[in-house]
Amino acid sequence: MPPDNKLSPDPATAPSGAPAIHPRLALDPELEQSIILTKIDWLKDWSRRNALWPMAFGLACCAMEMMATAATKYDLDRFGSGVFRASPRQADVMIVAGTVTHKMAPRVKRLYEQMPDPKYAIAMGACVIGGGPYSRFGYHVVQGVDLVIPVDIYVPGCPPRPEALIDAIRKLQERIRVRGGDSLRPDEVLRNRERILAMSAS
Amino acid sequence: MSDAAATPPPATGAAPDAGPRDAVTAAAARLLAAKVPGAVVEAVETGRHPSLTIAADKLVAAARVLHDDPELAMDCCHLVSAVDWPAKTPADGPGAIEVVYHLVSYARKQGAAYRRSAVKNDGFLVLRVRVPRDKPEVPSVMGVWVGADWHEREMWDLMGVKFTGRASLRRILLPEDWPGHPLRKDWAYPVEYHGIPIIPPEGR
Amino acid sequence: MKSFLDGLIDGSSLLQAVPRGLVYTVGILLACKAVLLLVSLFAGEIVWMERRISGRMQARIGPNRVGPQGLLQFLADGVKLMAKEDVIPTSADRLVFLIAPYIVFAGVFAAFAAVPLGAGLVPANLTFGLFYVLAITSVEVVGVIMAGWSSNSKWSILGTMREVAQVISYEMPLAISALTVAVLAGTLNLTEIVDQQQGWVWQWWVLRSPATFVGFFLFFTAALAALKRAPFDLPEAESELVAGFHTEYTGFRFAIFFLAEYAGMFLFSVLTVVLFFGGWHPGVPVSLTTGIGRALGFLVLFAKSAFFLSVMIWIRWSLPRYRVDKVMYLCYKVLLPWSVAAMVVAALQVLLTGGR
Amino acid sequence: MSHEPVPSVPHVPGVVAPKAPPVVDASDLARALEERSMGQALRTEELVVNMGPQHPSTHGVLRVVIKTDGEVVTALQPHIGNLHRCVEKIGESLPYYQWLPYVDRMDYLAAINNEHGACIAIERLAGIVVPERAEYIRVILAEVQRVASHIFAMGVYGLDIGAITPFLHTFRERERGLDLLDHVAGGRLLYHVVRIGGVKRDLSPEWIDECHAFLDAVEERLPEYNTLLLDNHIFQERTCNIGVIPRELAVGWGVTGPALRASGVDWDTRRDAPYGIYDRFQFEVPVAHSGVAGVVGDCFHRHWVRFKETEQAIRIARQALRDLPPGEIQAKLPKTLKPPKGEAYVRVENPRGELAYYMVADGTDKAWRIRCRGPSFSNIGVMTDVARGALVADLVALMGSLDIVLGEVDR
Repeated sequence: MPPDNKLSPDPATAPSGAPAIHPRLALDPELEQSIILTKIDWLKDWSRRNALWPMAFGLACCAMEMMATAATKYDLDRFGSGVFRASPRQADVMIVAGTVTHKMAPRVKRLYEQMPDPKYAIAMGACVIGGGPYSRFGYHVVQGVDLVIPVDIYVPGCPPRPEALIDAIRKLQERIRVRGGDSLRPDEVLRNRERILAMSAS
Repeated sequence: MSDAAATPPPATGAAPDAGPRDAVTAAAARLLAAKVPGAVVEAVETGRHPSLTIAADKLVAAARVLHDDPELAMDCCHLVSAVDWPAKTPADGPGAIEVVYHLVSYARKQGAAYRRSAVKNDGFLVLRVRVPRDKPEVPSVMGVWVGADWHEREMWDLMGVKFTGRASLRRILLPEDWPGHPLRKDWAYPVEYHGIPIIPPEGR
Repeated sequence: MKSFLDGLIDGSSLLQAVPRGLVYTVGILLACKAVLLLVSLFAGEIVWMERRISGRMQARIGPNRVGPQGLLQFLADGVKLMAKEDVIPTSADRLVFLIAPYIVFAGVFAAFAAVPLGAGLVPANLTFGLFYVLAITSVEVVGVIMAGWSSNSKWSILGTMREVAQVISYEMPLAISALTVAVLAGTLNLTEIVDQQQGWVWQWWVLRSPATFVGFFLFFTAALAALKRAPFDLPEAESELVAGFHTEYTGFRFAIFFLAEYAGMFLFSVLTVVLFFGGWHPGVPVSLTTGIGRALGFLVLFAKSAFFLSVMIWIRWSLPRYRVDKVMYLCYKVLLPWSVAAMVVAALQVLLTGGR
Repeated sequence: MSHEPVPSVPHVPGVVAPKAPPVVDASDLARALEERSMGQALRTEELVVNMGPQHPSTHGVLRVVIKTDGEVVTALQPHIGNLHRCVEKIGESLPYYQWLPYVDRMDYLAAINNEHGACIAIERLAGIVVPERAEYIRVILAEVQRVASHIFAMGVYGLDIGAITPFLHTFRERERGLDLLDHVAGGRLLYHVVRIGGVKRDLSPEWIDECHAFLDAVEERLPEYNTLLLDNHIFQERTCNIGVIPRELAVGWGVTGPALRASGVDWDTRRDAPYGIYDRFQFEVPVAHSGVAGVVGDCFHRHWVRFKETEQAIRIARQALRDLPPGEIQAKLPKTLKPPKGEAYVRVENPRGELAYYMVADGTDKAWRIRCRGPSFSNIGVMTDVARGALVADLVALMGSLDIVLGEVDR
C-alpha cells in the first residue's frame, strides 16, 4: 500500500497541542466586522447552502433511497441539490450511501480528496455510521466511514427514508448558515477514530 | 483421497433414508461407473440428499462425461460451494473440506416427465469432492463449465480451496492481501486492516 | 454601433471634449459588458428553465426555494462555483488547462457580436454576419480540445475525441442549411435577413420556400449536435464518460463551461428565430421602429427563442442518446445530403424566380 | 493496496502511460524504419480505462477495467468485491431467525424475493409447513416486488442509454409499490416481512384494494414506458444486435433470469421447478424470439423480456389476490429453531435471475454453512466474453441490460 493511502491522520493536519483556530475567527476582529467582508461571507454561505451538488456515488442499498430522494416523489432538486455530478471535481457534498468495505475505503477516501473545498460528507445509513448490522461479524465492513473521511451529518436508518435524507440536507444547510460554509476543521477530522481505536485496543 | 477417506463422515447427507431413487443421480452414477471407473466414491441415490461423491483426481473426467452425455447434458454448473469440516479432536486427522457442485441441465429440461421429477430434487445433480483440510486441492472444472471460473475463485478467496489446473486463481471478493480465508471455521478476525481498526465480534 | 456612438457624441458637449477614440473604446467595452451580462443572465435563467421544465416533465417540481419560484437558483450555483477551490491536476498541462474554458466561452460569446437581438440592437451589423457567427462558434471546438487534452484524464480524452468528430462534422449541414436562407435572401447580413421577413407570418423564411422549410429542420437538428445537446450529448455523456471533456474542471472554470453551453443554446435558438422565424417581427404587419416598438420587438424575439429553447429542453429530456457511429451516420448520410439538396433547390428557385 | 497496479478511480490523470526509457538497438531501429516505410510510423496505443467503482452506470461499485482502442473495447475485466458484506459468515454466526434481515440486503431491489428463498430453504431444513394464506401473501408480495424491481430496471436502463425521463416516470409507479410494501412491512426498501413459517403481517382489505389499484396503474403505464424506450427508434438502434449473448455462452456461464430467457432458453423456475405455490398460477414465460426486433440474446431482448415479465407478474399477483384464502399467516415455531442435521438447496426466481441458497444444518440453532448464489454474480461474468469488440457506449448498454445489483454479486 503506498503511503498516500495510509488512513491515519497526516501529522501536519492532525491536531497539535493548541486548539486549532477556525479560519474565519483568525481574521482581525476589526476586519471581521467589516460590512463588505460580512456581506461577501453571507453571499458565499448563502450560495453554498443553496447549491449543494451531491456526487452521484452510490455504494449499496442506501443509494436506492438516495435515488428515490432525487426522484419523482421527494425531489431533492427543490432545495437546489438535484444536480448529481458524476465527477467528484464538481460535487460539493458526498453522500456516502451504503456499506463501506475495506476494499472500497481507499477509494472513498480518494474520491473525497478529489472534491474541491469546501466539501461536505453525509454518512447515510447505519452501515456508514458504524458498520450497522455488519459491525459485529462483517469482517470486511469498515465500522464507520468516519474512520476514513470526516463526516458532517449522520443519517441513521437502514436504509434511511428519503425524508431523512432531505432532513440531512436541510441540517447541512443550517450548519452552513450557522457556522459558515468552510469544510470541517482539522481537529474535527476523524474525531470518531480515537474512540474506535480506544475500543479496539481494549 | 485416502486422507479424506480417513476423516469422519460429514454430519450431513450421509444418512440415506428410505424413498424413491432420484432418477438423475442414479443415471449419473450408472454413466460414471461405465465411462469413468473409480470416479464415484460414494453414491447416495435415495432420500432427501441424493448426491455422488467423486474422487478428486477423476473429477474433470467425470465432469466432462456428465457435460457431454446427450442424456444427462449437464450444461450448467449452478453453484460451486465448499463446506469446512474441521476435525473434532486433533487425533481425528486434519479434517476435510467438501466441495459441492450443483449441476443443472437446460438442454434436457424439455418434457413433462422431467418437470415432474424436478419438483422432487429441483433437477439438480449434486457432486461432492472431499479433500483433506490441510491440503485442499481440487482440479478445476473451468474447462468444462466456464461459469465455474468465478465460483472457484470465490471459494479460494473465502474458503481457501486451491483449484488446480486453471489459469489464475486470484482472490475475487476480498483484497489480494487479506489475511486468511474467512469462512474457515478457525479463522480469526484481524485487528486492523491497512490502518483501519476493526473491533472483533466480542468487542461489539 | 459607430453611428450610435457618433450620435451620442454629437448630442453631448461633455463627450465632445474627450478624444473620439476613447469614447469608441469605452463605448465598445460597455456594450460588450452589457451583452456579457445579458447573455450570462439569460444563460443562468435557461438553466433554471431547464430544471423547472424537466421537473414538470418528470412529475417533479424542480428548484423552488431560492428566490421566487427558484429564480435565483442560478445565482446560488454561480456564486458557489466561483467560491470553490480551483483544482488543477498535477499532471495537467497547466497553461492550456487554465485558458481552455475561456476559449470555449469566447467562441460562443463573440458570436453574439453579430447577432441582432432587436431592430438596431446589434453590436456589429456585419455584412457577412451569418458567416461570421458560424465561423466563430467553431472556435469552441479548439477550447474543448485544449480542455480534454490538457486534463490528462482518460474520460476527458474520450470525450474530446467524440466532440471533435461530432462538432466538426455537423458544421457542414449546419452551415449549408443556414445558407439556404442566405441564398434566397441574397445576403449574409442577419439584420437584412430579418427585415425581409417583415409582415405576415407567411413572410417568414421557414414558410416561403420548401428549401427553407426543410432547411429549418436540418438546421435545428444540426444545431442540437453542435451544441452537444441530447440526443447528441456524447462528448459529456454522463452515463458513459462521467462528465466528458470537463471531468477534471472545478469551480469557476467549470461554471464557464456550463455558461458557455447555455449561452450556446440561447445563441442557436436566436439564430433559428432570426433565420427562419421572422426575428423580432411578430408575424403581423406592424412597424417596430420606435423606441417602444424596438423593445417590443426584442420581447418578441425573446419569446420566440424561448420557445425553441423549450423544444431543445423537451428533446433533451425525452430521447435516449445516440451512439457515436450513429451520430456520424446521421450527419454524413442523412443531414448532409438533405441539406445539399435543400441548397440546390434554393439555388434553382433563385435561378427560376429571381429569389424573394 | 499493493495487489493492484493502481487503485485508480476514473479521475486519476494519466492518459499516456509513463514512457519507458528509450532503448535503441539495431533491431529496433530497423523495425522502426521498416514500419515507417510501410506507412505505419504513426504510433497508436491502447488506452486502459478504469470504469468504476464510482461510475454512473456501473450500478454501484463494480469496477471494470477496459482496454480501448479509440472507442472500441478490446478487452475487459470486471473486478468485484467492493461491497462484500460477509453474509455467509454472518449466517454461520447468527441464529436462523436473526440472519433473515441480512438476506434482504443482498439484492436490495428485490428484498422479498430474497426472503422468500431463504425462508423456503430454512423451512425445508426444519420441516415446517407454511399456512395457505401465508403462502399466498408471499406470492403477492413477491410479485409486487418483482413489478417494482422490473419497472425500476427498465427506467434505469433508460438512464444508461441516456434517456432520463423514463427513469423518473418508472420511479413514480415504483414509489406506489414501495408504499404498498411499506404498509405491510414498515420499511420502504428492506422489509423482513417474510418470516420463517409464514409472514409477519396480514393483508387488510384496504391493502388489497390499493394493491389492485397499483397493478392497474402499472399496467396502464407500461405502454407509456414503451413509447419512451422500447418503441423508440434511438433506443432500438442502441440496443438491437448489441451485446449478443448466445445461448451456449449464457448457459455455460450460468446466466439466469431475464437474461437467460432473452438468449432463447425457455426456463423459468416458477414454472419449471416451482417453489411455494407457484404451480397453482397461470402465466406465460416470455422467451426471446427473433420476431420482435434485433437478434435473440441482444440488449433489446433483455429489456423486452423484462417488460413482458412485468405483465406476467401483474397477472400472477392478481390471481393470488383473487384466490387469497382466509386463515393463519404464521406456523407455530419453537423459540429457538434447531433444524435437524441435513442440507437444502433451494433456488427461487428473482427479478434478476435464479437466487439459490445452499444450507447445511448441524442440529444447532445456527447454520453450519450457508452459501448464496447471487444471480448477478454469474450474469456479470458473461460480460468478459461478450463485450469484446463493442464500443464504450455498447458496453454501458450491455451492463445496464444485465441489470446487476452489486449487493448480491459481492454478498
